[in-house]
Amino acid sequence: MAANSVEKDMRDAFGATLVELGHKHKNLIFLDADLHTSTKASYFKKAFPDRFIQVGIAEQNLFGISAGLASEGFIPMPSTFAVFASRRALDQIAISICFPKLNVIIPGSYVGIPTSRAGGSHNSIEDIAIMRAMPNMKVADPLCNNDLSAIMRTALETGGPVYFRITRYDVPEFFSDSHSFEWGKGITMREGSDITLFGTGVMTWKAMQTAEALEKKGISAEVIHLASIKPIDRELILKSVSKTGCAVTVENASTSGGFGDAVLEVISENHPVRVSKIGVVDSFIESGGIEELFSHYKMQPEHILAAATRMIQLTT
Amino acid sequence: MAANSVEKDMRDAFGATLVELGHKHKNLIFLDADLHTSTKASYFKKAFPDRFIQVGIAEQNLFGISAGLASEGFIPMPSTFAVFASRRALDQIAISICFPKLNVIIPGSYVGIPTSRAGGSHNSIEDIAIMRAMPNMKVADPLCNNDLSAIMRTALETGGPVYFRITRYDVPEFFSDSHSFEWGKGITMREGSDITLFGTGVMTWKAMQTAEALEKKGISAEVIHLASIKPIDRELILKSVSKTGCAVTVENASTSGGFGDAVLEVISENHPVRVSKIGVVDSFIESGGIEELFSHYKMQPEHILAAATRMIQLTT
Amino acid sequence: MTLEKEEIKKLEEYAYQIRRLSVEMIAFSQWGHIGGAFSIAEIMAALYFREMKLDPRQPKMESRDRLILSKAHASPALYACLELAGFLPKNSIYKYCELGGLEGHTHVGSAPGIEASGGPLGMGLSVAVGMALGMRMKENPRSRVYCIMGDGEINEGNIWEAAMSAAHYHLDNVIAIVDYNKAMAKGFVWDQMNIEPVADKWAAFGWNVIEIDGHDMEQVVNALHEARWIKANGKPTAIIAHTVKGKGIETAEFNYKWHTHAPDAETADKFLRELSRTYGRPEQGYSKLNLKNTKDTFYGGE
Amino acid sequence: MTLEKEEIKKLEEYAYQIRRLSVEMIAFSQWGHIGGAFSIAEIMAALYFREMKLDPRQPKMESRDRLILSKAHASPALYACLELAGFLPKNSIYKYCELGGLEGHTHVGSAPGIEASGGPLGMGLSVAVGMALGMRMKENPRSRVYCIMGDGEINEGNIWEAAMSAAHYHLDNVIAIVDYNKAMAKGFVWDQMNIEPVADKWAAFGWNVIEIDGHDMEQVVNALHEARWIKANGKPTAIIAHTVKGKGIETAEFNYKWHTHAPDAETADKFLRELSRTYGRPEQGYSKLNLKNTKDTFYGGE
Ligand SMILES: Cc1ncc(C[n+]2csc(CCOP(=O)(O)OP(=O)(O)O)c2C)c(N)n1
Ligand SMILES: Cc1ncc(C[n+]2csc(CCOP(=O)(O)OP(=O)(O)O)c2C)c(N)n1
Ligand SMILES: [Mg+2]
Ligand SMILES: [Mg+2]
Repeated sequence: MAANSVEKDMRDAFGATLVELGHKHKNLIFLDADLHTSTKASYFKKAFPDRFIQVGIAEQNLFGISAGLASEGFIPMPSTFAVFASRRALDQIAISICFPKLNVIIPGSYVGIPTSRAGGSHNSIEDIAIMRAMPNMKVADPLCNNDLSAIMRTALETGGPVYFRITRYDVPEFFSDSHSFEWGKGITMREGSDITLFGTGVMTWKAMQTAEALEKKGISAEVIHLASIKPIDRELILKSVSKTGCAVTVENASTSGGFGDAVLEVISENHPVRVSKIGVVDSFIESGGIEELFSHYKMQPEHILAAATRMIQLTT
Repeated sequence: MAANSVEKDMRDAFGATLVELGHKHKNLIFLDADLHTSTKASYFKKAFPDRFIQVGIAEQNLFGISAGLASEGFIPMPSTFAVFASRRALDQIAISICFPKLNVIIPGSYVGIPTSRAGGSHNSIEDIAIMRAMPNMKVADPLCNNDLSAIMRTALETGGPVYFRITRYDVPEFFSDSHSFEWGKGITMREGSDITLFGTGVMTWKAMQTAEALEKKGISAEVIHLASIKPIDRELILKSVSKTGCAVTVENASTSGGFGDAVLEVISENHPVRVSKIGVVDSFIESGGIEELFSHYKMQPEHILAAATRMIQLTT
Repeated sequence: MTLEKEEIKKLEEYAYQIRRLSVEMIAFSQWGHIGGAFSIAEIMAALYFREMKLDPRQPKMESRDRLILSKAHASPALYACLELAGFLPKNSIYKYCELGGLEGHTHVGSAPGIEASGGPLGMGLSVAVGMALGMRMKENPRSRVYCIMGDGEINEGNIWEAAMSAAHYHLDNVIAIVDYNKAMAKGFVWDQMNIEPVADKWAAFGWNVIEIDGHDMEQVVNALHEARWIKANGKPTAIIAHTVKGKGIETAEFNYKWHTHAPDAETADKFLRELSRTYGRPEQGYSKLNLKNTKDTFYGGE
Repeated sequence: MTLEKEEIKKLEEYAYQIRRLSVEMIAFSQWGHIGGAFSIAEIMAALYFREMKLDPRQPKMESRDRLILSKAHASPALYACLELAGFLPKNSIYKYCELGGLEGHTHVGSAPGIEASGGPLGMGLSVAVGMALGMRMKENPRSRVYCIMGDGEINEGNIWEAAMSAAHYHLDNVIAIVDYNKAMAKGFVWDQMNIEPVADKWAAFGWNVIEIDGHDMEQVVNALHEARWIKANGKPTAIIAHTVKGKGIETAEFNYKWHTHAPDAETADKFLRELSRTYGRPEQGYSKLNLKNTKDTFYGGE
């Protein structure tokens, strides 16, 4: 699987797919909390003005209203920045939405490091951990535009509650337009035998770059992309580590309770191997340039490579 | 270490220790959100009426006011049920309190299964995962009354932000009055060689019962109590699994992102062994009797025992 | 509108039954909130047995009225109505707080006729707003969404977010009822967090406001009628119902110590007998008086 | 109170400088919110250079007044004041949004003189209430806590929780300022979520209310004086300041498209020249016009 060189803002893919889904699902309603031109939900607003609800800067109300709409048979998509989706209205998400298992699809915009200069209050790093801890919630983090679109299509087909991430970061396109997404299914991006790099979201790209660098050093890395964080592809994870014997997980998020821990859980109970987690380690992401921050928080291919080398050395 | 047979409600220990600490720390302020006779903060209110602030049923305001008090040099203790501490005001906790690293001590009352008949909206199971994911936050879950008191004393000495749990469950007293607590230090409750049972909170008691049952079967279980979940005692964890070769973690909480994952993280990177996690698996805890619920969610000694036996069998 | 004596008597009988069943289930489960269930007994009776369009055989019927009990700890009053109205088989109330039974706080999954899951205060009005918007989109102009809140509950900011949006969207199909029983869980409203001038707050947030004595059945029925038919002026309507927490049992009245407290069998028996006397009915005690209690008394006391 | 012309001129010069520095830092960092920084320029000037008791050498001095910029995205206005008042060394503003520099949204750790971390809207008033309670407990009757909120921001329920509690605790040492610039991030307030009647809302929540033109320096100064000394009547005071988003640059005025938008160097230069002309100052452009931009234009556009 080779990366297409065209890089496009993931938000545009979000907006375009929204419109596509709006045509298909007549009961899809978009709810905004004063951010639609940032999230690019403006595409949907333009196409379906009557199915776009502005709730103002009131995220608790945003999710509460969505619960009400869902119980009336609509498919609400309440949208805000990921920090607010995960931290500002969590009781509403848990009890009004997840407990009754309502069909609400939650996009979390502007996640992790690439939120960049907005700083510590806006750079969402705990959202995977938080959403994964919500009973009944499904969680996904796409690598690229076609991955995102596929996740959105599947979310609408399979029903909520669903949380998925949107990253404002220019990632090459790894998949074709007809790419499909299935809950609990990972993708082997690259086969290898010495170590597995488990990636989610845009970090799978950095994992791919790492694998190339490792190859030059004569190390064969398998790269597995797990956009579906919950449920997670237990079989694929186990098959891979049975072969490689060690692993590194990489995520554009905090390592506390997030994607890495979801992988660890599967491995530790069934086939324990050495695993190192790459991500933000217990720290707010302060303002800065995107790549500067990735470097500062030790999440660049070079850091993944160092962790991988260490895991291999300690294993053999 | 043998359990004292006197069982006393942990909330009373909370109230009594609050008063003790109120005498010692003149700038300790208690803030309540209409629950003080349930949490037993009423003891403090009676002793220090001028240092007790009622904010009504408004948890966002509760934590925001606490941030303001802390920046004025007070040590606020904003108190509510654990579900609301973790889910209702998380943005406030993250940005008003944790980001500036303010000295706020947060008790989370009524955690996990023993919240019993109140049901799914009140039985806090994600609070460990959520609080652990907050940068700068320290997290603890006491086993018994003297453990709780020790945690509270240390929290006031070492400073916040701190989150600790209070369980409404009658647990025998395992420690003496002079018991002390240190962040990042675990306690070996019982030595063993075949498996390690890592417990936190009241579940360490169930781990102890499991170890006794295992002993009757000729299996030697080590029990390690980790009240300090964040930071966690890496050394003790690694020393123990190096000896026993497999482990079970037990917590009165969801297994997603919580205590079990904190233990896994240490083990997986440094000394991978097989580990099974006992706790609530991705599910709301509906209303029911306490022991009935522990059984229903497979968190009784018999379930820990089954997991331990399985881990041992698969390991050897 | 003048009501016939008969109709009022019928509704008052329902209020009596709501109180009785509430005591039965709280005593039996050894968990629950008497005070806040009692203060809304007349309101619930008027809603379920007169004002709301409902069909127990079609609990999801589109043309029904919806009720969100935002103060979800008062669930016994709702469960009593559902049983009395035939949504639940007789004696279902003894499944209150049982595993697989009726959740301690209202939960959609517990029984037909429950419109929202709750427990955390302050969230119900947003759900009501969402339903009302949804009904508009489905071109259902007849149905109404009722949302019952506690007076302490309106401390919650989420309520005011929802209130602002209901006015913004001209949702006159939302009818909010504030159970102004003057007490919260641990004290009086004026003392713990004053909400006055409460009518002005709702008015300033763009609502019609009606103030009533929430235990006077005629006033309750008239206010509901007015809210539905007269005030359909593009503004949502808030009914501020002045009530007494624990109304109907002397020791519990105006007493926040009975906010959450499960009576033991003997006390339950006493309460139920007192209730029958107050309502001029043949004295009748607690039906499970002689059953041995096997349950933890959990929140008991406070 | 009539102000001397000289004093007004001095404060207006500060407002001008606040706007200039805001453009400088936003253009240089290629990130930030011009509209909401400009609408509070007069208010910030009046606070930092007249009303508030502050000492840059003792940023934590107990007797100081405190300011919480709850609409923390307007941080450039605050950083400008801190630099102009000597809390920060000259040219610190070019560390805006740099790693280890001044956070995009106000953050306690970024610089002395910042009282609270922010970014999520709606949280500052609670922090102000906490400080005011703390000052009371420390028997500091002189200091005041100011809290500046956006008009869109008061959609947030947390604001109303805080507002209710400030009145309950008679915190007349809290002075709230609502920057009523009529626009939010993506539209006009009346269209996206109407907050009217906004003065009634604050009054119903137990506050004194003063309405002013927030760009008329005399009105601003007088309102701050009144809030501190005249309205010290046991009620907190809310100043509703009618302002214009983006005030001072024609294309940005009343234009929510400039809510968040970093001008490129040429545009910044144009803006700054326009500003000098408007203020009758010698024309002066963007100081970094000839520096090559190496930064991602992040929020740019919208
Ligand atoms: C968000 C939230 N905070 C706290 C509680 C705990 N609690 C349950 S009932 C109650 C008091 C409610 O008072 P009020 O709204 O006046 O209800 P009523 O008097 O009708 O019982 C409290 C604080 C809760 N359920 N939800
Ligand atoms: C809780 C929260 N939701 C959303 C945002 C994103 N956001 C930043 S500024 C803004 C608009 C603010 O409008 P207003 O309060 O009117 O401020 P001003 O006009 O003064 O810029 C929004 C929605 C945020 N920072 N916090
Ligand atoms: Mg009440
Ligand atoms: Mg504005």
